Order: sequence, then C-alpha cells, then structure tokens
Amino acid sequence: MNTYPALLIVAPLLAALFTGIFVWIEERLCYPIAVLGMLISSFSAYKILMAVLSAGVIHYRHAGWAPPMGIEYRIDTLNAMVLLLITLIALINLVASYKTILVETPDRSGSFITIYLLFVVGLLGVTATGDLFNLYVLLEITSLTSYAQIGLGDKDRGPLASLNYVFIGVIGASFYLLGVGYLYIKTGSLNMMDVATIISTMHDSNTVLVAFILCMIGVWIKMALFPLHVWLPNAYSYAPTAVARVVAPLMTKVMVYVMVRLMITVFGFDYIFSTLDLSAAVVWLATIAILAGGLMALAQKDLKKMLAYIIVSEIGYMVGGAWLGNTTGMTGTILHILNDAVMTFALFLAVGNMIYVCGHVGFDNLKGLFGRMPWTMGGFVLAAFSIIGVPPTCGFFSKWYLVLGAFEAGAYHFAAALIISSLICAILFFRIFEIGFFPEPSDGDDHAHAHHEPAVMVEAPVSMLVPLGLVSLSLIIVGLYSGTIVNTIILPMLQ
Amino acid sequence: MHWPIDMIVLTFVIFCAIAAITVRDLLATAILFGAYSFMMCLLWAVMGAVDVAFTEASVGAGVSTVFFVAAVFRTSRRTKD
Amino acid sequence: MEQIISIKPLLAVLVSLCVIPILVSASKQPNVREGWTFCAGTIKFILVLSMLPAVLQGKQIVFSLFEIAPGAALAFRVDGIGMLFALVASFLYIITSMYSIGYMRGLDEHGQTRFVSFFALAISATIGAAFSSNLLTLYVFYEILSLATYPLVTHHQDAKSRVSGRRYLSFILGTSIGLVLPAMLYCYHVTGTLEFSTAGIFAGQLSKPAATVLLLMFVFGFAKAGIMPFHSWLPAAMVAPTPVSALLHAVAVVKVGVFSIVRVITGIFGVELLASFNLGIVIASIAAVTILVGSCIALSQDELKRRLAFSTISQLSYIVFGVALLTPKGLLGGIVHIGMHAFGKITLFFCAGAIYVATGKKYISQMDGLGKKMPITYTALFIGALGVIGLPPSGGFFSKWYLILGTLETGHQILMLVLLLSSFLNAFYFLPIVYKGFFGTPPDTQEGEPVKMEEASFCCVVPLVITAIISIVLFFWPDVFVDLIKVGLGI
Amino acid sequence: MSETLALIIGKYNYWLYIILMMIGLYAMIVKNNLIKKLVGMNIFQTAIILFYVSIGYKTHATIPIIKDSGHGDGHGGGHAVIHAADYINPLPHVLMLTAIVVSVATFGVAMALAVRVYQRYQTLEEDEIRMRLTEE
Amino acid sequence: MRLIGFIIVCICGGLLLYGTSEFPDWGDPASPASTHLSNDYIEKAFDQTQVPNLVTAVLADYRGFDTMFETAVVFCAGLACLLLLRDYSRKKERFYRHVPTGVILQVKHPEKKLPVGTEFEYMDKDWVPSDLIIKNVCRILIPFIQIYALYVVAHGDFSPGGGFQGGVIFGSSLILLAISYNLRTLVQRVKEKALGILCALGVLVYVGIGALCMPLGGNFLDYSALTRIIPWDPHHIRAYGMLGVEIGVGIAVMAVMVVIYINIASEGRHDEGL
Repeated sequence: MNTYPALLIVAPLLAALFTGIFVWIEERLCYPIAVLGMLISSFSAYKILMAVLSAGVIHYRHAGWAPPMGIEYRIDTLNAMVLLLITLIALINLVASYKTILVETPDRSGSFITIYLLFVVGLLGVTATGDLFNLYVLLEITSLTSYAQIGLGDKDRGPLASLNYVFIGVIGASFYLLGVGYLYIKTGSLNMMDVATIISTMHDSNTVLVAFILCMIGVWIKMALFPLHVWLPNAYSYAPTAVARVVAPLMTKVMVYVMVRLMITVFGFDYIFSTLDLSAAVVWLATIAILAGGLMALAQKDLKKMLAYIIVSEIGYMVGGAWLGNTTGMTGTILHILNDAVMTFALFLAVGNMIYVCGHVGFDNLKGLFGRMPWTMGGFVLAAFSIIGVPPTCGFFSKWYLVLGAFEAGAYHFAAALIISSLICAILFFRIFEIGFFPEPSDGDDHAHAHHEPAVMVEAPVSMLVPLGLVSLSLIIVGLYSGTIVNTIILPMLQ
Repeated sequence: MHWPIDMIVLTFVIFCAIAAITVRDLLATAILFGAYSFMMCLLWAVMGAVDVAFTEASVGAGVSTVFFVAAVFRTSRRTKD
Repeated sequence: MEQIISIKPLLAVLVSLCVIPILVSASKQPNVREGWTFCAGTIKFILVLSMLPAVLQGKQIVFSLFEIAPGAALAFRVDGIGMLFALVASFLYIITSMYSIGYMRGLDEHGQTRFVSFFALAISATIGAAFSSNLLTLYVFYEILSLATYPLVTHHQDAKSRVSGRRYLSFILGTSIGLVLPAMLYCYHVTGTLEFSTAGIFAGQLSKPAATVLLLMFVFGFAKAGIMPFHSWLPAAMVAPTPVSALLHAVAVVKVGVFSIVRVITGIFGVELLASFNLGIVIASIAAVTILVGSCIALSQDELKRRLAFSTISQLSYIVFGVALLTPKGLLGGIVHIGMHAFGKITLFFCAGAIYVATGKKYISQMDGLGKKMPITYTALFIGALGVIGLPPSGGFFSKWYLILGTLETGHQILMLVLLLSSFLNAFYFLPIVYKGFFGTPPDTQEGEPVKMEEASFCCVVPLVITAIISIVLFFWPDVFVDLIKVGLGI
Repeated sequence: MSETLALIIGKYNYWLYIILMMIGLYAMIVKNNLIKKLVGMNIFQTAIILFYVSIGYKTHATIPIIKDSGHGDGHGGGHAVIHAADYINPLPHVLMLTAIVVSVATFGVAMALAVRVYQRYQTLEEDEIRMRLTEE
Repeated sequence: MRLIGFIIVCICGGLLLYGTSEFPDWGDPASPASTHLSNDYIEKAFDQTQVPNLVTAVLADYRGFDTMFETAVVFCAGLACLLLLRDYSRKKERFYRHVPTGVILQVKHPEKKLPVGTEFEYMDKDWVPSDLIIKNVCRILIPFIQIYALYVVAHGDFSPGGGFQGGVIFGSSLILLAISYNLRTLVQRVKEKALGILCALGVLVYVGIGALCMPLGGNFLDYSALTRIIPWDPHHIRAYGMLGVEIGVGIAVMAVMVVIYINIASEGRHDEGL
C-alpha cells in the first residue's frame, strides 16, 4: 500500500524517460510504454483513493525524512479525487489521441508523448504534494511542457500564443513563488501543515496578508481568472488536438485545486473570511468573470475559441464558489472541479474528432454535422448539456451547490450570474446545434424535406469514438452519483 | 559588516538591469544581461550563497548569454525600444 | 399513508428509454422498429396499469434512486394525480405510435428513426415527471422533455422549423432555467427539502411577498403550461409533424407544464398556505385572462393546427384555474381536465393530421364540405370538439361541471362567468368547422356530384376513432379518474 | 538618525530587490520587443532569487559548508559540535538553485519560441506582428 | 501602455513594500527563517548524511524530490527546444570551399553533394575566416574545462558545486567547441542521437536510483535503503546516493545545454550555427 503515492508519480515519469530514450532507438515502443505508465499510475490513483476513503489521510515521506525537513505527500480525499481524475483523463486522452498525434506531429510523435507524460507528471505532483516549494517546481514542469506542447500547435499562431503564455505564466508562477517567500520569511517553513500551524498565530501580520494576495494572484493568473485570462483563448485554441484535450480540462482545474488547497489547508477559512473579509470583492470579481466569459464566447466564430471563453466563464464559477465563505459553496467548487474537468474533456474530445475529420471547426464548417458524425455529435450534445447545466448531467449538480452556497452567503448577484451564464451557454450551444442540425438553408421551404438525402457518415475512428462515448456517459453517471461524491469525498474533508 | 559592498554591487546590478532593457541593440542587451548576471552572482557570493553564485556564474553569465547571442544571431539585432 | 417500495415506477420510465438503442439499430427495418415501439409502449402501459389497484387503495408506490443532497433525491412516488397523468400519457402513446406510422409513412417523412427514438425519450420523460416524488426529480424530467422534443419540433429541418425551434427552446429553456431553477433552489435553501407533501414544505418560513414572487416564478417558469405571456412557443411548435403536436403538444409536454404547476401548488406550497395568503385568486385571474385571450385568438386563426394550439393554451389555463381556486371541487375539476382534455384534444389533432394526410389541406377556409369525403374523421372531430367545449356526452362536460362548482364554492361569481363565456367562445371556433365540413360546399366541386370517400389510411383513422370513443366513454364512467384524484388529494 | 540608518541597513536589500523586480515587470509589460520582454522576465526571476538569498543571509555566519568535517576518519564522528549560528541557512540556497534552473529552462524554451515566431513573421516587434496578423 | 504598465508596477511594488514592513532585518540571526528549519538542517545534516556541503545535503537528500523534478524541468526544456525547432527538411543551398584554391562553390540542388575530404570542405553561409589563435587556445582549454567540470560534479559534496554546475560547465565546453570551430564539428563529434539519449538517461539515473530504493524497502529516494546492494560503508551510504544522483544531473544538464544551443543556433537544422 505505502508505495502507491510514489508509484503514482514515478510510473509516468519513468515511462517518460524510457520513451525519451526509445525515441532514438525504436520509436514504435514509445506509445505502449506511455500507456503502460499511465495504466500503473491510474491504478495507483485508484488504490490511493480507496485507501484514503477507508483509512483517512495518507502521508508519504519522500527520501524518508519527516515533514518539515523533507518533502511529504499528504493525500486526503480531495487530492485523491483530483489525482484519479487526472490519471484517468490523461490515460483516456492518450488512447483517444493516438491518431491525432500521428497526424499533427508526424516526425516527432515519440518526443511528443514524452513531453505529454511529463506534463501529466507535473499535474499529478502539483496535486499530491504537501510542500509549497515542491508545488512551484511541479507547476513549472507543467507550464514548461504546456508551453512546448502549445507551441507545437497551429504552425502560424501556435508559437506566438505560446510565447505570450510563457510571459504570463512566468509572472503567475513568480508571484506564487514570491508569496511562498513571504510566507517563508515569516515562518521559516515550507511544509503546508507546518506553515498553517505557524501562521494561525499571526493573523494580523501584513506580511502574511501580502503573501496570501501574492499566492492568490499567482494562482489566478495561472488559472486565467477574468482580467488575467488574456493568454488562455489563443493558447488553447491553437494547441494541437491531443494537447488541447488534456490542457483544457486539467490545467485550469488543477490550478483551482491549488487555490482551494491554499485556502483550506494553508491559510484556513478563519483567516480568509474572518480576518480579511475580502470575500465580497472576489465574489463580485467572479461574477464579472462569469458574465464576461460568456459574453466574449458569444462573439466567437470558432468552436475552439468559444469553448476557451466558456472555460474562462467556468473558472468564475469555481473561484466564486470557493470565496463564498461557506461549506456549500466550497462543496460546489470542488464538485465543479470534477464535473468541469469531465465535461470540458468530453467537449474537447468531440471537437478533436471534428477536427480530425473536418480539418477546422469554424462555425461555417460545421453545417450538417449531425448527419455526418452522429456519434461525435451525440457526445458533444451531452457535454454541452452538462455545461449548460441540464439535469441529470453532472454540470447541473455542481451548479446546484454553487447557487445554494450563494443563497446561503446572500450573494444573490453570484447566483444570478450562474443562472444567466447557463442561459448564455444554452444560446451558445444551441447555435452550434442549429448549425449542425440544419443543412444549408434552401430556397424552397415547403419542399425542404423532399430533397433530404441521407447524409453520408464520415465518422472518426473507433479509437476516438469509444473514449468520447465513455466520457460522455460518465457525465451522467457522475451527475447521478454526485450526492455520494459529496458525502464521501468532499464533506469529510471540509470538516 | 558587508553591507557597503553589498550596496555597491546592488547599485551596479540595478544599473545593468536598466541598461539591458533600454539599450537599442539586442546584442548589447545580451552582453549587458551577462554583466547583470555576473554582478548578481557577485552579490550572492557576498551574501554567502556560494552554490547559488556558482550556478548563476555558469548559467546566467555563461550559458544563458550564449543562448541569447545564438538567438539574436538567428533573429535580428534590431529593436525599437 | 401506506407506502410500497417497488421498482415498477423506474421500470415504467426506463422501458422506452431502453428500447431506443434497439430502435436506432433497427433503422433499416421500419417494421421491426415500429414493432419495438409498440412493444415498449404496451409494456409501459401494462406497468402503469399494474400499479393502478394499489394506488386506488390509497397506497403510494415509492422508489428512490440517487440522493443528490439531503432532502433532494432522484426518487419516484406514484400517487393518484401522477397515476392519472401517467395512465393517460402511456395509453395515448400507444395510440399515437400507431397514428404516427400512418402519418409519417403517408407523407414519406425523412429521419423516421430519429423521430421514433426521440418520441420514446420524450414519453419516458413524461412518465418520469408524472411519477416524481419531489420537485428536483420533476425538474430533471421536465428539462429532459424540453430537450428531447426539440428535434421533434424541428423535424423538417427547414428555415421555418429553425425559427420555431429557436422560439420553442428559448421560451421553454429560458423560463425553466431562469425562473424555475432559482425558485426551486430558493425553496430548498429555505426549507432543506423539495419533497411534495399535501401540507406544503414551508412551515411558516415564508412571508407573503416572498411566497407571491416564488409562486409567480413557478407558474410562469413552467412555460410548458402556456400561461400568457409565455405561450407563444406553442403555436410556433405546430410546425412539427402532427403526431408530435398531438401527443406532445396536447398531452405530454403541455400537460407536464400544467402538472408541474399543480404539483407546486398542492405539494410545495400547500393549499392551506396559499389560501391563507389569498394567492389563489391571483393565479386564477392570470389563468382567466389566458383562457379568454387564448380563445379569442383561436377564433381568428385560419390554420387548423394553430387554432387548436390556441385552444390548447386556453384549455390548459382551465386546469391551472381550477387548481388555483383551491377548493376541493375546483381542484378535482382542474385535475380531471388533464385527462378529459387530453382525449378531446388529441382527437382533434389526429383529425387535423388525417385531413392533411388525405387532402393536404391545412387551412380551415379550404375545408368546406370535407365532411362528406371524410365522415369518420369529421364525426370524431365533432366529438372531440364537444369534449373541449364541455358539452355532453363527452368527458369534457364533467370537468367543466366541477370547475363551475368550484367557482361557486369560492364565491367569486365573476370567475364562473369567465368559464361560461369561454365555453361559448370554444363553441364558436369549433362548431363552424364541423358545420361547414358537413354542410358546406367544396369550392372546386359541382353541385350534386357524388362524393367519394377519401379517408386517410387505416393507421390514421383507427386511433382517432378510439380516442373519440374513449372521450364519450369518459362521460359515463369518469369514476377511475375521479377516484384517483380523490386519493391523490386526500379528499 | 541612527534608527533610520538601522532601518535602511536592515531593509534596503528587500527594497532594492523590489525595485529590481519592478524593472523587470515594467519591461515585460511595456516593452515592444519580444526578446526585451524575455530579458525583463529574467530580471524579474533573478530579483526573486535575490530576495530568497537575502532571506537566507545571516550576519556573523559563514557559508554553509561544514568546516573541519574530519572526513579523514571516515565516520564523521571526530568533528567539533556544530553551532547553527555559525552557518548560513542552506535552505533558501537549495530552493534558489532549483529556481535558477527553472528560469534557465524557461529562458531556453522562450528563446526557441522566439526563433519560431521570427521565422514566421520576420520580426520580433509586437506591434509589427499584430499588424501582420490583422493584414492576414 | 506605458502608463498602464507604470501603474501596475507601482501597485505591485507598493504591495510588496507594504509586506516588507514586518520583515525581520536583513541578516538577523533570530529571524524565523534562520531559526525554524535551518537550525535543524545545519545541526543534523552532517550527522545524518556525512556530506559537509549542507546545500548539497539538503538539495540531493532532504529535498531530493525537488531536485529530481528540477532535473526533469531541464529535460523538458531540452526536449521542448528539440520539438519546437528541429527541422528535418534539408536546406536548399549548400556552400563548399575548395581547400587548395580557396574558391567557394554554391550548390543549389539539395540532392547533389560534393565529396567532402581533403579537397572540399563544408562551409557556413555566414562564413568568417576562423582565427588560428582562437582555435588553438580553445583546443587546449577544452579538456581542462571538462576535467574541471568533472571535478565540480564529483566534489559537490565537499565544496560549492554539484551536478548542475558541473553539467553546465561540461556543456559549455562543448559549446565552446562549436563556437571556436563551427557547429558541424560539434555535431559530428557528438551525435544528436547520443545527446538525446543522454538527456533522458541522466534523469533516468536520478529517478532510477530513487526508484531502486523502493523495492529495497525504503521510501522513494531514501538512499539508506541502498545498503542492501552496496554493502560497504553503510555510514556514508547517503553520500554515495547523492553522488549517484549528482552524476545523473550532470549528464542530463550537459546534454540538454548542448541540445538547446545547437537547436537555437542552427534553427533546428543542425548544419551551421554561430
């Protein structure tokens, strides 16, 4: 049992290194090694979740040193859930994107897989770690690999989008590092639990306040909260399919996780909501983020860009929920980390299939897509419903908790923004559905159905459809079991 | 009391930094940036961080500058600001 | 109240859902596909029917699936009112399936597999809504129904259906997300439960202004009930093929809207609470306005289906009106009208469709003298019209009778006048169709020429005959419905 | 007066690092040339490193390498007792070694991206790139 | 833009300055940072690890997990440069010099090649006559630099330095080769394939040593578990472990630095550079 937390990280890391070597010797071996590594990692994540559920928090001491001196993995139900989420999404995406990797990076697919695995390692490490500085290092791995992967995307715009992402990403990470420095100068420690116990006695210190603000700004930049979001749409929409599919659902969500972790574990609710009283301002910011993200999405003419702005809006949900200052809102945020990851993943899987078949996903290229790619569109529709918040897909249930939390906190503007955002998403997606459902507008309306030929099906390959099907079905399953998830995973951790 | 030394070097560091971002030739920027890194390395050595200083000397003043020059060689020296 | 735990409600919901993959896989063999549709419909009806005796004995059948939050689970509970609705919907589904075979094949429509699949999904959602034990479950199925009917409404995939589909969704989805969802969440926030109970869930936790706002949000939010001003999706949705209009826009969809309002009034607020706040009269007035305005607009419509649509709008408000009276008789009349109106109106829609299939005519002004060509259809049309107007010998009379008794119980005589006036209007816009059909002269035929029978196909005619007959039967034996309602309301 | 001097001596290092960092940040925001932005980025990062190293500094202490460690005997037991006050805090140094490596790695990747951008647009000036993008 | 930038900078600076007001004085031995953990490290590290250079001890042992990822970051950077820049297409034109006469030939057809040997030699497009002094000085210097690099790696336990610095120095010696001669010389001496494998291999050495500890009964990177397979001198086992990972770091960093340089300097074509 006790090796699983290490195995979780080491398996994909070793897989990455072996693929890094085999790229030069026998490139065909790379893909199986990568899948194997991710399988082991997923299995470990599953084992960890089970262990945490039965036996409580797991501690793993790297290099065998006790926490404040060494680096410790401290895995509670929240980490365990996010870890399982990351490994599963990464694994499924690896399977689903095999063909797109071959198409989009033909002469360097092996190295691409290596860097993909390192990206996953970074995400896993960020999630599992209990050390503030270790988090920074892994954050940088994640960022660096995502810069590289995004730069590999669109030949014309990819590098520029990626370079802009580098600038903003570095500022974000540096702000976080500075925040850790400010904490360190006051506490002399880097372990989260240790720091938490020390700063619990210095709530009136302005250094801790500045540290908190710096950490939050850093994390917000990385997660693209509204005024700091400018890098995201370009970066996500010019990335290669395989990357967009995993970066979009995971990167921002993991950063939300980091925010939640800092808020819950390091600074503590008491400090944030009793001593500081910044809640109202941030919830307003989140409200604006939700609406602005939605409105900007309305202005887009490209499906990928539109989804990117929807992500900006969804981040507003999670930040707002976390800052409402009550358990219900925080529950909503954590549940939404899970749900949003799954539904964004499903959306991008579907979009990836469309790109694989149609080339690009400008709105004008989607006409009659329901006829041509019924299965892909089926998955897309389910995911879209989830984003809109149609029950019984999972998006509805996290929204449920978020709105309830808003009512509890008296933040009616936030609740209103959530509802309006649902409506905006409905408009956004039904616009797509309309384009996809109705063939070219014809002149003779009365006889329109006379010349409907059955559309020729040009579906994506099975290896891309099955993952999409699985993920979109899991949207409903996760939705139906959200009560169980809340009761067994989220609430025990918040108390 | 090394604070006077420290302060003098720091002042140099800041000068180099300002110069590096204001000079209108990227090659000069590269060299000034190397000087900046070297000053920084000195500063850290003064503060007793020998390992960090060593690293900065080899990386910041060494390899980074080489990368920088190589990149300038492959792009352009021209800059408007 | 005795409760039986049984999986039957879930099965009844799932049957037509499970059959969808089979339908899709059988898309190349229409007869197999239709066979499965019938099969699923029949099993569903039998399942619903098998629960009837227990419900009539005053028991409730419950089944709980997933607990989303404390007090808000996905759960089913079969009581009298839900049973009534489920019976009507599942029975008419079988009839409509038969009718749609005749209609869709008669017109050689495209995408029939898609059509039957979404039809099955829609009926699943309807039954689910009927059996919901709390507001959350009701809302879930309400939303599924909204979305499942979109491809049905826009079935023709032309510019006109695009516009109508847009209007349909923006009204239905906009109101349910924008009004019902916040209202529901607020209820949950205040009370911590959403379970329907006859005493209501607010135990004095609600002030009158808050109650008023919430109630209005619910009544307008369930836009499927077609309360003005959120009614205009219904005429727009008439671009759909007639079976859709018939089952969904006379029975399932609109009745789910009304049913939801009934549930909210009787199960969430509770009759006593609303009576003590005197809010019934507010809703009743809104419904009264819709009744009258709807009828007046119906008078001016020339397209038969649009006239039926406006008639539906006005008739739906009868139900809301009856329930809003908050008296036993009013409640009884209102709820029984769900069933009575369903049979009457579906007959009318079937007739409209049959006329369109047989002659291609959509406008009333073109239908002079058609009754001689299609005597069966026109006879059914007449019976259906009687049912909607509320004249004996049709079931509609029965519900109108109770409604009028209900208004007398409240002591607001003016409300009774509304009902009477509306009945006259109903008669005005229906009877001329029948009259002109039988006694008018077709514009393009010579006097004295022998008239040929031109009925629609067998599959089209049989269903409308059946529904017409049942409409009459219900006049003589309304006992099952009445008993169910009495059990459901605990009167 | 001496208090002010003490304050300045006590804090100037932190102030100067802030100045340095703001120079970097300013360059990143305002400069038009991508390479200049990169330089700003690097100045920004080194300023943070300076900050950490400053945290680690301790007066009257020497570099964190144990003198007189007696590795002649091979068991490490024969050395004098180590006083924490004699040595500078090694932890920030460790952290900053990592940070330097991260910054050079980022710098390398950013340079590679800059070369790619130049290949595509034949310029590194942001406004010119933007002009080309709108032309297309 | 300038104004906005200035305002943002002022706000950030103000925020940071506000935070400094409670800082302990610079160099204050009683500050929390110098007392809480650092005392533990200073007093125990040597006893526990037998490594006098505390920075190395903390770097490679207590926080060895960080350092592993630091190495992985370097590996990422190398791989990223390779992925982003490597260009496998051949260049259109090539230049050759006829050695005896000094005549320069331009070959425009990508397929046609001249035999390179004593008579012809490749030539860079931006050719400058290479200086004899520079070439010879570098030729003499490079081996010493490399020896020094190895010393820095190996002696990281006792003096400033370690795998990272040593690797960078070794890498820069190779870069010096490329600069003083030309890129092609470097590429011919050190094959791209070898560099690519070394990048990953270096990190693999690190991770491998860490992972090796797990089946031996320790936690990940817990070098004390290695006593099972390295029977001699259990007292110094942690120092050996650290040396092992430092060597891994050195290999990886060396290879990555060269890879980055080659790819940037030649725009990924590996033909001609600075």
